[in-house]
Amino acid sequence: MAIPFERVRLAFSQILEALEKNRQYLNDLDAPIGDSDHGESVTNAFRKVKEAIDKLPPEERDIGKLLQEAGKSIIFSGGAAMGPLYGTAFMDAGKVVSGKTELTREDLVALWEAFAGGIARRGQAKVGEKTMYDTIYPMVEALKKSLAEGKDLSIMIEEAIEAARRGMESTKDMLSLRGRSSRLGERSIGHIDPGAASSFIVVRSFMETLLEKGGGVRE
Amino acid sequence: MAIPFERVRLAFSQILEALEKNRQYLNDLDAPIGDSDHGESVTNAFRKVKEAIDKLPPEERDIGKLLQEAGKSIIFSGGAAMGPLYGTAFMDAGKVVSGKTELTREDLVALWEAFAGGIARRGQAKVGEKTMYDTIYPMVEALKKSLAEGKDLSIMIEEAIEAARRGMESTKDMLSLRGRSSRLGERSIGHIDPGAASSFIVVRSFMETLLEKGGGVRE
Amino acid sequence: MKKFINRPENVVEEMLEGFVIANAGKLRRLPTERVLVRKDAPVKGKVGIVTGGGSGHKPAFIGYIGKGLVDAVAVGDIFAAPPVQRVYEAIKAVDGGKGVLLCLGNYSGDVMNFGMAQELAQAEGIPVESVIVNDDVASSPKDRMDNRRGVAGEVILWKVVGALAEEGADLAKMKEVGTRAVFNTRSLGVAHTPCIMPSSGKPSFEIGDNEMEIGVGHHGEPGIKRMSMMSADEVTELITLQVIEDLPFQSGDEVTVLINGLGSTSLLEMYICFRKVAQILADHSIKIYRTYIGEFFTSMEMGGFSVTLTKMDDELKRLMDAPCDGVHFIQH
Amino acid sequence: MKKFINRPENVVEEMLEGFVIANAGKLRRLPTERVLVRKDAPVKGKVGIVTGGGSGHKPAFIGYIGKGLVDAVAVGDIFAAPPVQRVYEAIKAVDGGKGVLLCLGNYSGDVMNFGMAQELAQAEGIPVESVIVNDDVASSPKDRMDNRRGVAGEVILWKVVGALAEEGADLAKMKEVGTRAVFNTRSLGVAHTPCIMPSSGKPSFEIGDNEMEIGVGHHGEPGIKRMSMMSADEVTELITLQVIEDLPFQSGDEVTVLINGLGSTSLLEMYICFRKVAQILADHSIKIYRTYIGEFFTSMEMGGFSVTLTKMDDELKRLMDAPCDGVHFIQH
Ligand SMILES: Nc1ncnc2c1ncn2[C@@H]1O[C@H](COP(=O)(O)OP(=O)(O)O)[C@@H](O)[C@H]1O
Ligand SMILES: Nc1ncnc2c1ncn2[C@@H]1O[C@H](COP(=O)(O)OP(=O)(O)O)[C@@H](O)[C@H]1O
Ligand SMILES: [Mg+2]
Ligand SMILES: [Mg+2]
Ligand SMILES: [Mg+2]
Ligand SMILES: [Mg+2]
Repeated sequence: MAIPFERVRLAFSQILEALEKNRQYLNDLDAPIGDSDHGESVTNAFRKVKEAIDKLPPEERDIGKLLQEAGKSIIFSGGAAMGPLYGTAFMDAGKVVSGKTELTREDLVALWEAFAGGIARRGQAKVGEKTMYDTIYPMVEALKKSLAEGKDLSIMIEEAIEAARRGMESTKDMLSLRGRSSRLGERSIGHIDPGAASSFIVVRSFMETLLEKGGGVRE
Repeated sequence: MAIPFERVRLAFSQILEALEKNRQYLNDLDAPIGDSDHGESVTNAFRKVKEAIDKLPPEERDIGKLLQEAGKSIIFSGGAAMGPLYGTAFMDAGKVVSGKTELTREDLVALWEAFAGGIARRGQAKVGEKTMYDTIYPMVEALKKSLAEGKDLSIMIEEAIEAARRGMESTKDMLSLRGRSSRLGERSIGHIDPGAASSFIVVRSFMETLLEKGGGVRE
Repeated sequence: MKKFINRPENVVEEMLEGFVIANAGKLRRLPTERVLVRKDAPVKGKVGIVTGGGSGHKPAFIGYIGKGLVDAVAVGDIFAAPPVQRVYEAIKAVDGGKGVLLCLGNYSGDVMNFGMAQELAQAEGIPVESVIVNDDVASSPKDRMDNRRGVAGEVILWKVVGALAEEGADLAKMKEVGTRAVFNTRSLGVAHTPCIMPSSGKPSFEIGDNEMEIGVGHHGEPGIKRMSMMSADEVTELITLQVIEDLPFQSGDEVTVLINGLGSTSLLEMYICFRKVAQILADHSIKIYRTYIGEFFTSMEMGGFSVTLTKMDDELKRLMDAPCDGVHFIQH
Repeated sequence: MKKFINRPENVVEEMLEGFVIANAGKLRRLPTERVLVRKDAPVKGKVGIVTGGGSGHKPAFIGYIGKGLVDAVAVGDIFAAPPVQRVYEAIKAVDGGKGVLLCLGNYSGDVMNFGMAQELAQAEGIPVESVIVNDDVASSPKDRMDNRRGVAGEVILWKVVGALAEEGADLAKMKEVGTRAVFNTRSLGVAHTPCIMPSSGKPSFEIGDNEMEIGVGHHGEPGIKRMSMMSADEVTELITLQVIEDLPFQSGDEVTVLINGLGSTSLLEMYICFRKVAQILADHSIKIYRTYIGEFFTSMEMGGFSVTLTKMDDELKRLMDAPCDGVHFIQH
């Protein structure tokens, strides 16, 4: 069961819709340990993605190109801290699936592994530093495990989303070592990282859309 | 029953004490139709008066001199709208009792008539314009009437205070035509004029002290 | 009270102490009175300019001391006109032999205190004239213009007469041009948040969570009416149209625009409002000659802003363009 | 929401429109991106200076465009670093053949976006260096100085490198002196009132009626600790001593003092606080070389202020004294 180009394109619409719904929730997560703007920034960035994708020629079928277009538009016009991070992540993800018009289970894992790598590279982030990486990294681990165990795509995706959720939630008890919240020391503890939360929304919307489960917009 | 210098000197201490107690009340009256500072200004001015009077030579007995010193210190260091008004009033009052070491009933009436004249002269104020003049003018009328009717000093003073109180209260329903509140038009109606209120406090403290009733500080 | 002060009664004195230390290169304080003067005052052969009023309007009044602006400020208490003695000492300190111009807002306190000081100084042989600012169109109808209060338009007066004095103009000329500048200047303000009076810690007025006051004075005096909060464009249109109609400013006029923040309103908001002012002026074919946007005459931390327009003529243009070097108002 | 705006999503765009109209004599906007540049950019033979960051800090960043200051500003959304493309366009627009210096605050968003733009421009052969400001002593302990955020100290950097560029210095020299200015600069702020986020109408942080936050960032980020409100002298002492200890500033040093209002705190209060700063510095035998007091880098209408000290040397003195003609920062 391979995932076609159209599903991936649709995923970006679903991400945007989910982010719009969670805009204020993400701003509010950013208030106690940041500057209250994460929902704005991330929503605006994925609006730019949508615009860029909508400009692709209708015959375009290269998923790598699609992801790289998304990444480029976030890098160039996203701004904030999340811009270079999401942007680089999608660029790197696009590179590993370059030329593919549909994604196998292997491709999907490679894609997210590259995505995680992009964040780590751009943000110098490691696990446990209270960033979006803490959502993505455990998800990639779960994906790799499912792949090795030969699990079904739908199970694989469900478990990946769960791992991402647990990853996001794990940031609550962490001391921040990256980004704006890293200046708070002990005071950063006790709050979910906004970037970890937006990453969870991105991951879930993306993955659920692939599954043809419909929009998958919740929260 | 003539009023000695010492009583008049004491009157200024009593005025100051009464104003200190009513500082915030006068600020609050000044809030809806002015700039919330009348209590500050008038209290500070009478502190200056106290300082000036305390510097008079101990052998000084000229009530005219005393009043003029009070007036001069308010003019020179009082500031605000009330400074030139109270200052001129006390100056003019002092002039008509110049050289006197005690005040007769006639002197007292002349003194307040000059006081009222000073306000009218400096502020171009007429009755009914919602100013301190609306406290002072009816009081002077009452004093003149009592004098003509040959009333007792204590009755005369009590009635004068009552006239001043009614005068002050009459400003509530007036439309302001002078000073800061005159820019409010209809909106100035329904509030007692702060200057009318401070004038009532000044008048009452002064008059009650003359009567040897004690401090006379109320409100 | 959310204000960084020490004892309320020391607010003005401590502020002045800080101000004099910070700006010792440009001004000094008279030893006897709360009067600040330009460091090189009196400037020989130049008409001296004295202004003043209550404190709490920073950068007004003392921020306008400097070359090309005013020579002395008589400093009053919070929102209280300075007493006669201070104005009188200020006049004496800046008279460089050509007389002194007093610039003041049209408030009975200022008019009386400056007026008495003027008489005292004149009695000593110093020529003194005064120009009284009454630019607030909200503060009385047009047929009672002499009852209108002065607001941010005083900044325009200082700029104009300050430049004129540096050019060597005589007192009569300064009074004439200053009076014309004031006549050509109209303002209107709006506020949504009061300031806190240091003496009591109380707000200067009560106002609802969604209310604003149109035509408010910059001591928190009430204005024309209370309304519900509006968008930037709506409120800007409301006040700008009234300002335009009042003079009236007409098609073909050139104006200086001054958007004055009353305290806590951000420059961000002021530029958004200015954008609308510019659109409205363009619609009326009124040309913007110069623009000033910022906090020029505040009411401590009051929230709101005012729009001031001054109709230019060739002389006023020259004077507005002249350089000046005030403490908080500098122009190359 | 007590803010004069129209639709929240248009705040930055409308502000920019107003800003460009008001200051058309000094700057222009690039046709493609939210980038403002000095009118005469690129200036031949002068190193170009690019700065930028989120909006909501007015007069920073765009108020510092002008001769003797910065050449271009890449404008971000409210509190959001500008995206790579804007910084990149800004660099290209101001390169006058001697390369470009980037000045930015130490925020991961700014560091990443400016860094990527720098790489792009370098790849095209434009020499680009950057100086990152990290003056906020509250934002990390001294042994993690590279994690400290930049606050009002960035104004000092702009002034210094802006003057140096006008003198014709080369890029290496500018990076060296700019880095030294930043190293010599330490700040600490306090806030008692949040700003209102235009997007949501919500306050940037919750705080009690009698509370203040020491070491707050100028996007409303929390600081070192929450305390009860103090008098001006107490809070000034608390923060000034920490600033002094951090460098440490020592007896015999000469410093530039910058008291920066975060938005709604009045100049009156800032001068009262400065008075105490001056006393403390005198007690430490630290001499004040220059003083700046006002709103230089705000957080919209946040209530509070910060104290910045920069240790001077002969070169920094010369650069601080140089004239400049920014939109909101002018010096003769
Ligand atoms: N160096 C970094 N590495 C990984 N993630 C980071 C890094 N810096 C910041 N982030 C993420 O970015 C999020 C904040 O994004 P955003 O609100 O857009 O930026 P800003 O802090 O500039 O306002 C944080 O919650 C965190 O997850
Ligand atoms: N022209 C005037 N004639 C008489 N009284 C006046 C005049 N102008 C003002 N006042 C009085 O002064 C009072 C206000 O005094 P104060 O608060 O000290 O001055 P300000 O209005 O300048 O703050 C008013 O309530 C009014 O009674
Ligand atoms: Mg943020
Ligand atoms: Mg008053
Ligand atoms: Mg007053
Ligand atoms: Mg941000």
